[in-house]
This record gives sequence, C-alpha cells and structure tokens, in this order.
Amino acid sequence: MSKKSFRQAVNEALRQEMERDPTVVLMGEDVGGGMGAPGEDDAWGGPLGVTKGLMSQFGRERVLDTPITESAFIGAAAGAALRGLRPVAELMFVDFMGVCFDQIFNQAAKFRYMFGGTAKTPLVIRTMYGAGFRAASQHSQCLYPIFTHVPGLKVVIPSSPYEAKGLLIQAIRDDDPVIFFEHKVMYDDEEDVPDDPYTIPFGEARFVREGEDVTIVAIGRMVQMASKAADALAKEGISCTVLDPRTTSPLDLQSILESVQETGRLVIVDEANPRCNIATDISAQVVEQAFESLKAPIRMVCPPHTPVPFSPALEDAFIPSPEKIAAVVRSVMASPTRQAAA
Amino acid sequence: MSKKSFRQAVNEALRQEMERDPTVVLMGEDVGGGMGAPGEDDAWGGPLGVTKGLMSQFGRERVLDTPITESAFIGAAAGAALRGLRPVAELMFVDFMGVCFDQIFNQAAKFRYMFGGTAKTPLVIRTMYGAGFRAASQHSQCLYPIFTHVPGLKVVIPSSPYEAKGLLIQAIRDDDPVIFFEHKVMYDDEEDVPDDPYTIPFGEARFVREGEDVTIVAIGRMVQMASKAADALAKEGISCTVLDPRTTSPLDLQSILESVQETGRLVIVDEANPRCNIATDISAQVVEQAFESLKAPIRMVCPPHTPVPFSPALEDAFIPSPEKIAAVVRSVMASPTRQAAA
Amino acid sequence: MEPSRALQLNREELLRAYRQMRTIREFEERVHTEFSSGAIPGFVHLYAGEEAVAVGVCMHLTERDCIASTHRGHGHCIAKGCDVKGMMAEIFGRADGLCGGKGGSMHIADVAKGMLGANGIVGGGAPLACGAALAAKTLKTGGVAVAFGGDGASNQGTTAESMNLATVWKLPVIFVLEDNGYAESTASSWSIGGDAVKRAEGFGMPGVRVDGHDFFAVYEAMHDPIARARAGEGPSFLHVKVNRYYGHFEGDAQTYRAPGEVQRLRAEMDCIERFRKRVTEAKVLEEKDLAAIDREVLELIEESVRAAKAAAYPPPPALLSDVYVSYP
Amino acid sequence: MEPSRALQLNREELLRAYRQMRTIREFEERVHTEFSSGAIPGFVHLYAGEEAVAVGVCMHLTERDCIASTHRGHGHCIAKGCDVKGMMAEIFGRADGLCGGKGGSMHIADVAKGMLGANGIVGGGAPLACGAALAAKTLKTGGVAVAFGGDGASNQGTTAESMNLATVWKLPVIFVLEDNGYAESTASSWSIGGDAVKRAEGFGMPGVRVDGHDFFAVYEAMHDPIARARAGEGPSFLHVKVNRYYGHFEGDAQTYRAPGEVQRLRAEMDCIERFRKRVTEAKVLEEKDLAAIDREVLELIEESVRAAKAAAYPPPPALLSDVYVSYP
Ligand SMILES: Cc1ncc(C[n+]2csc(CCOP(=O)(O)OP(=O)(O)O)c2C)c(N)n1
Ligand SMILES: Cc1ncc(C[n+]2csc(CCOP(=O)(O)OP(=O)(O)O)c2C)c(N)n1
Ligand SMILES: [Mg+2]
Ligand SMILES: [Mg+2]
Repeated sequence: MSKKSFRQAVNEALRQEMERDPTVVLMGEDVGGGMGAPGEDDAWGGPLGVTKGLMSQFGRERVLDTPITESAFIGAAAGAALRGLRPVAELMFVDFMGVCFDQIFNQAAKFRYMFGGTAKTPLVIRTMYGAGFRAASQHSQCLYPIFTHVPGLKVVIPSSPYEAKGLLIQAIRDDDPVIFFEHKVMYDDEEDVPDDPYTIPFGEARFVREGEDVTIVAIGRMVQMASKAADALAKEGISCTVLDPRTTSPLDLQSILESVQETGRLVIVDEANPRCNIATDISAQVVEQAFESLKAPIRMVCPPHTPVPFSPALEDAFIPSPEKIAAVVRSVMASPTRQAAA
Repeated sequence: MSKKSFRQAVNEALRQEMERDPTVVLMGEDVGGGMGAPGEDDAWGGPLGVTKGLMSQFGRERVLDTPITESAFIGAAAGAALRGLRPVAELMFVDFMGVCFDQIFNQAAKFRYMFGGTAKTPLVIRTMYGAGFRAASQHSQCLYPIFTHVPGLKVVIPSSPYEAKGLLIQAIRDDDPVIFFEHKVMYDDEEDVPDDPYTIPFGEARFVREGEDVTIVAIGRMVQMASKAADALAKEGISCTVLDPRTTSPLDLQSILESVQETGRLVIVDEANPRCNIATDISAQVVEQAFESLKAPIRMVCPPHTPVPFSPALEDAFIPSPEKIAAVVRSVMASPTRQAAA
Repeated sequence: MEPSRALQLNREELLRAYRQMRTIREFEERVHTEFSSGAIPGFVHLYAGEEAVAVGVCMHLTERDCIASTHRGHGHCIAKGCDVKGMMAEIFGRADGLCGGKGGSMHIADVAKGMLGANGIVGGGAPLACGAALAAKTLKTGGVAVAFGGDGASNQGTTAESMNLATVWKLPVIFVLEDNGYAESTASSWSIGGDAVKRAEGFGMPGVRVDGHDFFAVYEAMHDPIARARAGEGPSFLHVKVNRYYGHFEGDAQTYRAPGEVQRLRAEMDCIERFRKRVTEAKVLEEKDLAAIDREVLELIEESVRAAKAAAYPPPPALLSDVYVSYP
Repeated sequence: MEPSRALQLNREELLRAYRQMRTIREFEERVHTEFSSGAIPGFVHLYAGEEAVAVGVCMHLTERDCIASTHRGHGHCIAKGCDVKGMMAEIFGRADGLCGGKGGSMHIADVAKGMLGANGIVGGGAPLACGAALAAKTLKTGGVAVAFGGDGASNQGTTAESMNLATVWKLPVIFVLEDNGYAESTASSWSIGGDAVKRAEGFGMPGVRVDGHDFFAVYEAMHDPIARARAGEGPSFLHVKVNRYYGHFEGDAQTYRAPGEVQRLRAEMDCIERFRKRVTEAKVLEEKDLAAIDREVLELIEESVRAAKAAAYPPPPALLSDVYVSYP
C-alpha cells in the first residue's frame, strides 16, 4: 500500500495485468510513442503520460502504437478479442468516439447477441472524459450516457485512484466489452492504493459516506464534488449518504433503492449534458421502483444543455460544483414532505 | 387534402421545399439511384422509394447520389450548410450513425456555439429507425436518445403522415441542424394530408386524445401503440390522454406537466433501449417539476436492454405492444394513491 | 494467363471447390424462391454469380485463418465451412440456426471456424480482419485473415484506414474487393473515383486485378498474397471483377441494369459453367462426378429448407440471453 | 525548379505574403511565451515553422473561397484573413474573441471570411471543405475550398472518403497535406503506409510533392490545382513536406525528436529567412521594407496580447446562448 496518483493506479493496473496474462495487449495513438522517430522510444505514454513505461517493459509487440485511425484500430481490437487476445485500446478522448462508434456499438457490443452467444469479446476501451481542463467543446465531453444506452457494453467510471486500479483490473479480466472512463483532471489525484493487484466487481455501488437525510448519487469526478457538498451540509446539520455507482452499466440500482428507502430523498449529480443522461436514468428507475419511499422530488445536478465552453469563466459555470450541489440538497430538504401511500 | 402515405408525405415535403427554395439540395446513397449504371436514372429513390422522382424533377445538381461514405457526405452537407445551402442528407438507417457521428455531433451540432454565434447550420438529416422490419440488430435501432443528448441538435420524430409532412417542412426551413426520424414500418401508413405546404412548429406536443385518468406520452411509432392501448382501456373505463411530443429536442415539457397535473399519472412509451432513453428523460424531468401532482409511480414501457433480435418471434416480443402498454397503465391505476404534500 | 498452380489442385480439391460453388448457388437460388414465397423475413442479399470469388479465396484457408464478410455473406460462410443447415435455419429465424435465430442473414457467424460474421455495416469488416490478423500474429498461430468488401465498401473510410493499419503493422491480411459492378443501384465505375489497385499501392501493398468469374484465376491470384501474409511480409490487395445475378436485396426491381444484362451474364460468364468446362475439357474431372455433386447438393439444400421450416422459433427467454457473458 | 509565376507576384503581394508569414511567426512565438507563463489555458498547438504553407496556399484565395483547418490552425486563420486581435482574445478566452471566448485555440473560425474553423478532430475538416466546395459549385460563386490536414490526418478515413467524394462529385477542392514529420510523437514516415501522392492518384486526382519551407514553391505548386478547381475540373492534392518548431502541443517535452533537430531546422530551413534571402537577392524587396513590417507586426502582436489580457471574460449568460438559432 502506498500513495499513488490516478495516473499511476491506471498504469500499474495495466502493467500487472500484462505481466499476469500474455494475451493482454495495448494499442492506441502514442500509447508508447516515438514510432519511427529519431529520438526516444516510449516517448509519450499517451498525451498525459498514463501508459508511460509500458512499451519499454513489454515491447512493441504488446504495446502497439497506431496511426490516427480509430475505426481501424478499435475495430482491430474488437476482432482480436474475438480471436484470443484481450486488447486494451485507448480512445484518447471520448470526444473522438464519433469517428469509430460503429466498431464499438454495432460490432463489439453486438457480436455476442448477433452470434447467438457463440462468441465473446473481451475488449477494454480506455478513454478520457470530462470538463475542467480548458480543452473546449471537442475535448471535454462525458458521453458515457451514450455508451450506457447501448446493450452489450459495460461502462465503468472510477472516482478515485483506488477505484481506478481495482476496476481496471476487473475490466481487463472481464469477458465483455468494457468502456473505461478516466477523468482528465483527476490524473494527479492521490490516495493509498494497494501494490498488489485486486479487483472491484462491476455493479456494486460504493457507499462513500452514509447519512440519514438525503442520498446523493454521483458519477465519476462528481463523487468528489458531492463529498465536498456533503461536508459543507454536515456543518448545517444535513446528513448525506454519498453513493458512487462505479459502473453505470451494469447499474447497482438495488443499493440506490435501499438508500432512498432510508433517506426518502435523492439528488443525482452527473457531469454529462442533462438530456437522457445517467441522472435521468437513475431518477426514472427509482421513481418506478421506490416511489412510495420518496419524501421529496428527486433533483438532478447537471450542466446545461450546451457544448462545453472554452473560456475558464464559462467552463467553471458549466460544471456542477459543490456549492450548486449543496444548494440543491438544501432545496430538497426544504420541500414539503409527502406522506406514505394511502 | 387527400389520403397520403407516410412515404408520399415525406416525398411531397421534399418536393415542395425544393420547388420553393433553390438552395435546398438532397444527398445520400441512391436517393436518386442509377448513377453510372446502364439502366434507368432515378432508379431507386432510396431503398424504400421515399425520394423517388425527385432526381427526375430537380436534376442531378440538386439530388446528389453519393458513394457509401457517410462521413464525407454528411460532413459535406454540414459544410455546405455553413456556406449557403440547405442540404437534406439521408443517413439511410440511423444504425449507420457510427461511421459518421463525428460530423454530426462534434461538427454540425457545435459550430454555432464554438464559433460564438457567428454561424448557422441549416442541415436536415433524414434517417430510418425502428424495429419490426425483421431487419436485425444493425438495421432496427432507434438511437434518438443519443441525438437528443447532444446540445445543438434538434430531434424530430413524426408519428403519422400528416405530422411527417408538416414537421419536415419545418425542419428544412429551420436554421439549426435537425435529425428527422422516419419509422421504416410506417411508410405505408395513410391518412389525410393537405396538398399545400404547411409547417408544424417544434417543441409543441400534440394531444392525440384527452382523458382524465392517465397521461401516456409516446414517441414516434409508439403513438399508434399507445392509441390502441387507450382504445382498449377506454372499454374498461380507463380514460387516457395520449401525448405525442413530436420533437424530443426541443421537448414540450410544459404540455406534459400540464397533463400530469390533471391526471396525476404518467406512463411513457419509448421504442428505444431502456437506459438513458427518452422515457427516463421525461420521467426524471416530470418528477423534478411536478412531483406533487403524481398520484402514482411513473412507469416506462420500453424494450429490454438487448440488441434487436432477428427472429420474428423475438422481435415481436422486443417491441412495446398495445397489450403491454395497457397492462402497465392498469398497474398504474391500481397503485395506491398518494396524498398531496403536507 | 495459364493458372498453373490452380491446375495443380488435386482431384479431391477440385471436387471440393465445385461442391462449394454449387452449394452456394443452390443455397441462393433456393433462398430467392423461399423469399419470394414469403417464407423468409427481412433483408436478404444474394451472392449467386460470385461463387468463384469466395471459393477461390477460401480454398487457401484453414480454420486457423479468418474471414470478415459483408451483408452479402452466404457465399463466404459456405466457403469458410459454416454448416449449411445451420445457416438456412438462421435465415429462417429458427432456434437451431447458427446464431440461434438472433442474427439472421446479415449476421451469420462461426467465430470458431474463423468466420467473423456477415456484417450489416458496409465497410464494417475490414478492421475486424485486421484484428484477427493481429491475434494470429501475436499468438503466432500462422493464421491469416481475409477482409471481403464490395465496390461500395471500398470507398468507406474504414477500408482505407484498415489498409493503412495493415501496412504499418505488417499484418497478414488480404483485402478482397468484390466489385460486382454495383452498390445498390450505383455503378462502381462511378463511385470509385480513381483506381482501386492504385489506391492499394498508395497504401503500401501490392494489388492485382482478377476476373472473378474464373475460379482458377482467383485461386491463382491469391497465391502470392497468401504466401506473403504467411511469411510475415504484410498485406495484399485483390480487385475482383464479378457480377451478381440478383438484385441488391430481394425485392429490388433492378431498373438500373441494362435490359437482358443478367441473362447475358448467366449465359456467358457463369463461374460454375466455366469451371465445369475447364475441368472436363482438361479431363481432370468427369461430368458424372459433377452431376453426382449436383444431386447431393440439391438434396442438402432441400433438406436444409425442410428442416428449417420444421424447426422451432427461439423460446421467449432467448430475447434476454447472450447480451453479456455476465451481467449482475 | 525556378518558380516563375511566384516571382511574377508584384511588390505589394510579396509584402503581403511576408507580413502574413511574419505575423504568424510572431503570433506563435508570443503564444508560446504566454502559455509558458500560465496566461493561456488549455491545449495549444503552434504553427511556427510552417508559415510558408498556409501563406503560399492562401495567397491564391479570396473571401469567396473557403478553408477547413486543423487543431494547428492559427497560421491558417491568419493567412485567410482572420482578425489577429480577435484571435488572440479568443485564445485568452475573452468575450471579444472571434468566437466570444467559447471556442478557444482549437475552434477559431470566421465563416464569413471563408475560414470554416480550426478543428479539434483530426481529419474533421476534409468533409467540410467538400461541402463548402459543393456550395460554391451549386451557387456558382466561382469559389474553391482547401482542406488542410496533417500527416496524421492523412490516414483518417474521413480524408480518404472526402478525396473520393471530391473526385466523384468533381468538386473544386484542394487537399493540402501538411506533413510536418510527426503526428504527436509518431513519425509520418512510419504512420503513412505507402505513399500519399500515389494514394491521391488512386483517388483519381493529380498530386505533387512540394517543399513547405519554400513559400515560392508552395505558391507555385498551388497554381495548377487552383486553375483546375476554378475550371470545374475537380480536386487536386499537395503533399507538403515541412517541420514544426514547437512540440505537438505546448508542454510536449519532445524527447522523440533528434537532439538539436529544431535548432538545425531553424538555422537551415526557416521559411521566413529563405523568403527574405530570395526577395532581397532578387532585389524585388529591400531589407528596410521587411524590417518595417517586422516592427509593425511586433506592435500588432504586442497590442493584441495587451488588449486580450485587459479584455473581459464572457458574462455568465453567455454560457447558455448560441447553442441554437432558435429553441423554444
Ligand atoms: C455504413 C453503411 N452504409 C450504407 C449501408 C446500406 N447498404 C447496404 S449494402 C449497400 C451497398 C453495398 O455495395 P457493395 O459494397 O458494392 O456490396 P454489394 O452489395 O455489391 O455486394 C448499402 C449502401 C450500410 N449497410 N452500411
Ligand atoms: C479523431 C482524433 N484522434 C486523435 C486526436 C488527438 N490528436 C490531436 S492532434 C494529433 C496529431 C495530429 O497529427 P497531424 O495530423 O500530423 O497534425 P500535426 O499535429 O502534426 O499538425 C492527435 C493524435 C484528435 N484530436 N482527433
Ligand atoms: Mg457491389
Ligand atoms: Mg504532423
């Protein structure tokens, strides 16, 4: 156990799985770096250095730099997964899904079903998401609701270094296609992470803190925001449960329902654009299944229905903040309480 | 006014707008057909004959057949829209979005915002969606929740021939990018459609029928299914409002809220896969804004979280049917009624 | 060109080639009839007329090798050894179809046999073939992969990207462009701007053009690409000129074709007739050998249809299975 | 090659070309410094070293013509006539930036001027250029369109598809491949399997290779493509070999480059120095003309940065505006 950054946790998960299983291969643009160039090999490790060192350790046969052709190499990863490899492909920014989505949602995601259960596709796609990097409209999106919508995909959104390592190892060992979301502003976050490999199962939410008044479900980086909000609210005497679903597909609805049954109030924090996102998804499922437990309207804290703006002033206003979350929780606490069913 | 099929209504809308405005051009695979071939020109009009006759009338300069390169021609449509044309591009099946989504969601949808309001992109993308054609997993999807999620796009889902003509004319005259969904099993549906051009504004839901007990919101083809369910329920003394939002972006939430305030019960029918779809979107928004009006849980009628199966037996079970809708409405009516806020 | 190596095929191999071509033909002719009678639902794209391509290519392959196919995939499936009865049952949507009835004509697959699936997405297969080739290379199986794609598919970005990736990664892939003259109703002479073989060379691989009505020419043309791939020297490209006998899909009125075009093709260019003529004239096979195969194939197809029609549809719970290996 | 036509440029045109190259250079050098000091947020990709390409190409264009640019777009913007102060303010995220601060470095655009936007998506611009060319053709404006794209972008499927579409539709487009040796840290000699000019020919258009450090060579090489486009004869392709002086983005440690690579390039290959030498030796311009421009450009950049820093950020309501023209 030692302090590790999110970046290190991801790197370590990849390294340990590659050591364990020779069929695990990495591919992506500059995941090693320096191909054909006169300077260093392994020159990049991705734009933010997450895969740095892996090409040196495992060689170019297992850490494959690619041309900038996402359809070709993500499709190749899917094809290779059908035939005995366990590829971990890097879609550098999830914003680039538009040039290769077919290979993900029509091919990899559907093989097993279309082929009547006769195939499996153990593919992991790692990808960066999220706002706050001043990276503007085409490098700041979340988009995980789109992947969550697609049957056949699993969607993993780790909220801390510890989570990242355990969930990524699980993803690599999983036999289904997994989209693994890494928030670009979280790479330097640090916490204690075990040195040995470990897994965190999919579909089991994490209770980040337990409280009595309100349940806050938060996704990915929003877990931090929600925790800060909960800290502030605690000082005002409002006690919050903060729940991190970890995976949006599969979703641990059970844990959410149980928490809502206790608190009677639910706030959902999602950094994705508001229409058809995870917040609406969870809200609708809870209403369908635990309407009787709700003492107040479920409220969602999300960015507006706009692209991510570049200007720091605007981008900060775009992202759900602890202050906004706290304000919404207060409003939920202030709602007139409903009675149980007659 | 005369009886027209959905196919004819779409064709007529295109023809009349092309007659009115010389900047309207059509493009897509075989929208005319027969390019370079020894037989007839205008040989296809799309795989289901929807654009038949337009190439003959308007010539090849305005009805542009394309190679099978959706990124190139849909991106070209977006670029042309920036520079003075009003292209109507055909993405044959919405299932093919995966090979060209970038040009739609990162380019066309974001130009206006990224460029600070200095540009407009009057682009229409017509596309076929939906199950029931025995067309299997890659030709039967809905996918409109994905487009609804994207800021900058408008999403139109007509539920009848009359609706199709008025909404398509509106779409062509609209200055923003519009995705226009045509259900492939509805092309032969007929109803009275005015011969003259007319528009139906976006963001104004249609009350298909008004009732007192339950509000059913249904999307696209599901409006028919919901209406049939409402017929059956009427015989049992359950009186339903059936509401067709017409456009999911913008969404006429106001009309939905007003109806729910009257009925106190809401069932949403969506042919899209259940996670992060329009049903969850509407449910969550209603809960947030009209929680006090709800007498019972909001229920959603959607297909399961699976690809669309080929086998007719399975595909029929996949699609929400009038029977399923009616059963869910009955269950909502049977829920214990909640009291108003204390 | 005298396809010397092709005539070195032994009697057994030639019989196998004939049997496969004949099986594809009868399969497609029968599916055509069954579709017309309303017994088969959905979109069906027939391969009749193009048999020599699938068979000429796949004669070089074994189960360690893979192919990625297209919406017009029945021929590739049969040539790659998929079970014919399983295929027919699949097209009829029955529980004992190769994909349990869930895939249908456009999604028939047998991954264990190296058939990575027909594909509903034009250009969808080329990246998958690259992946199979990568797996073969990494796991050192000695396998190669073939990406079939039509003239329409040849323009898709996925095809170009895959060709580049195959060169850069030196993958054992062969790209086979089945140019049957049309993509839907659009002539390939119009839609392919420039020249497909030159493109392939521009992407760094050797390319040749070959007559797809001639089994021996296709078989011969595959020799060097296969050798190159197996030797670890990278990808190759074949531009096969051929024709389809039916419409783009069943139901296509084909008004874009010249009057009498298909009759002429059937009369003058038929790959099975040519094969027959060639092998009998060369006296390597006799008419009676071929006639025996014809009979067996007809029986097989008849039995496939009979069995498919008699088979059960998948039970309701099948709707929900096979989405994931595991999903808590 | 003696670029005859380039030397036919008149004094005023040569001064304009020099001013633009110098403006791009100073702009980029200054953005580099400002980024290092922390004044500029986000991802910034600098064009320094490649000035002769943007300027040599855009000298042929007027406002009826369009360009589609890339993530490395500042040079294209300036060469196409975008307001330099508006650009700087945009990069600083200010309200009076060309895009109101909402776009930033990777999304600068001025559609009215024919600049269809930098682009955060590699390969994203080529289809847009085809669209602008189609609009020009349909509306008979006489305009042409240029698609700039890097060596990395040249492999993207969108590029291949656009080249084919341009040929098939006979569009007035010129595809300019700016091969600066690297895509991020990857050498273009590795990532481009085969040969880019051959590919273009395979897509049915003429292609030439040109030295991008030589303004005159680029200008000259554009002559035929422009003439061809304006005459309605279809697309052309330029493979421009050039180099970038800075990292892929600001912050890139560039360990993939050879030691001393950039110093050598600056010393031996600099396009501005070459231009200077050429025009002064040919005695068409004098050192003092150039020095005057140098001063004016420096002032302009200085003033742009000063103004940008002093400018206001967009007001909070700007977050919500400009998503749609109308949205009830
Ligand atoms: C991405 C995509 N675009 C369009 C289609 C619709 N479509 C199916 S087959 C076809 C024509 C394909 O032509 P070609 O590649 O020549 O194959 P052929 O049908 O001639 O065998 C088209 C346009 C599709 N399935 N996928
Ligand atoms: C579709 C897509 N894939 C990857 C990236 C990340 N990316 C941005 S620039 C770049 C390299 C581009 O190289 P090149 O086209 O040669 O242009 P250069 O940077 O050399 O000007 C990459 C990989 C992207 N922006 N878009
Ligand atoms: Mg074809
Ligand atoms: Mg480059």
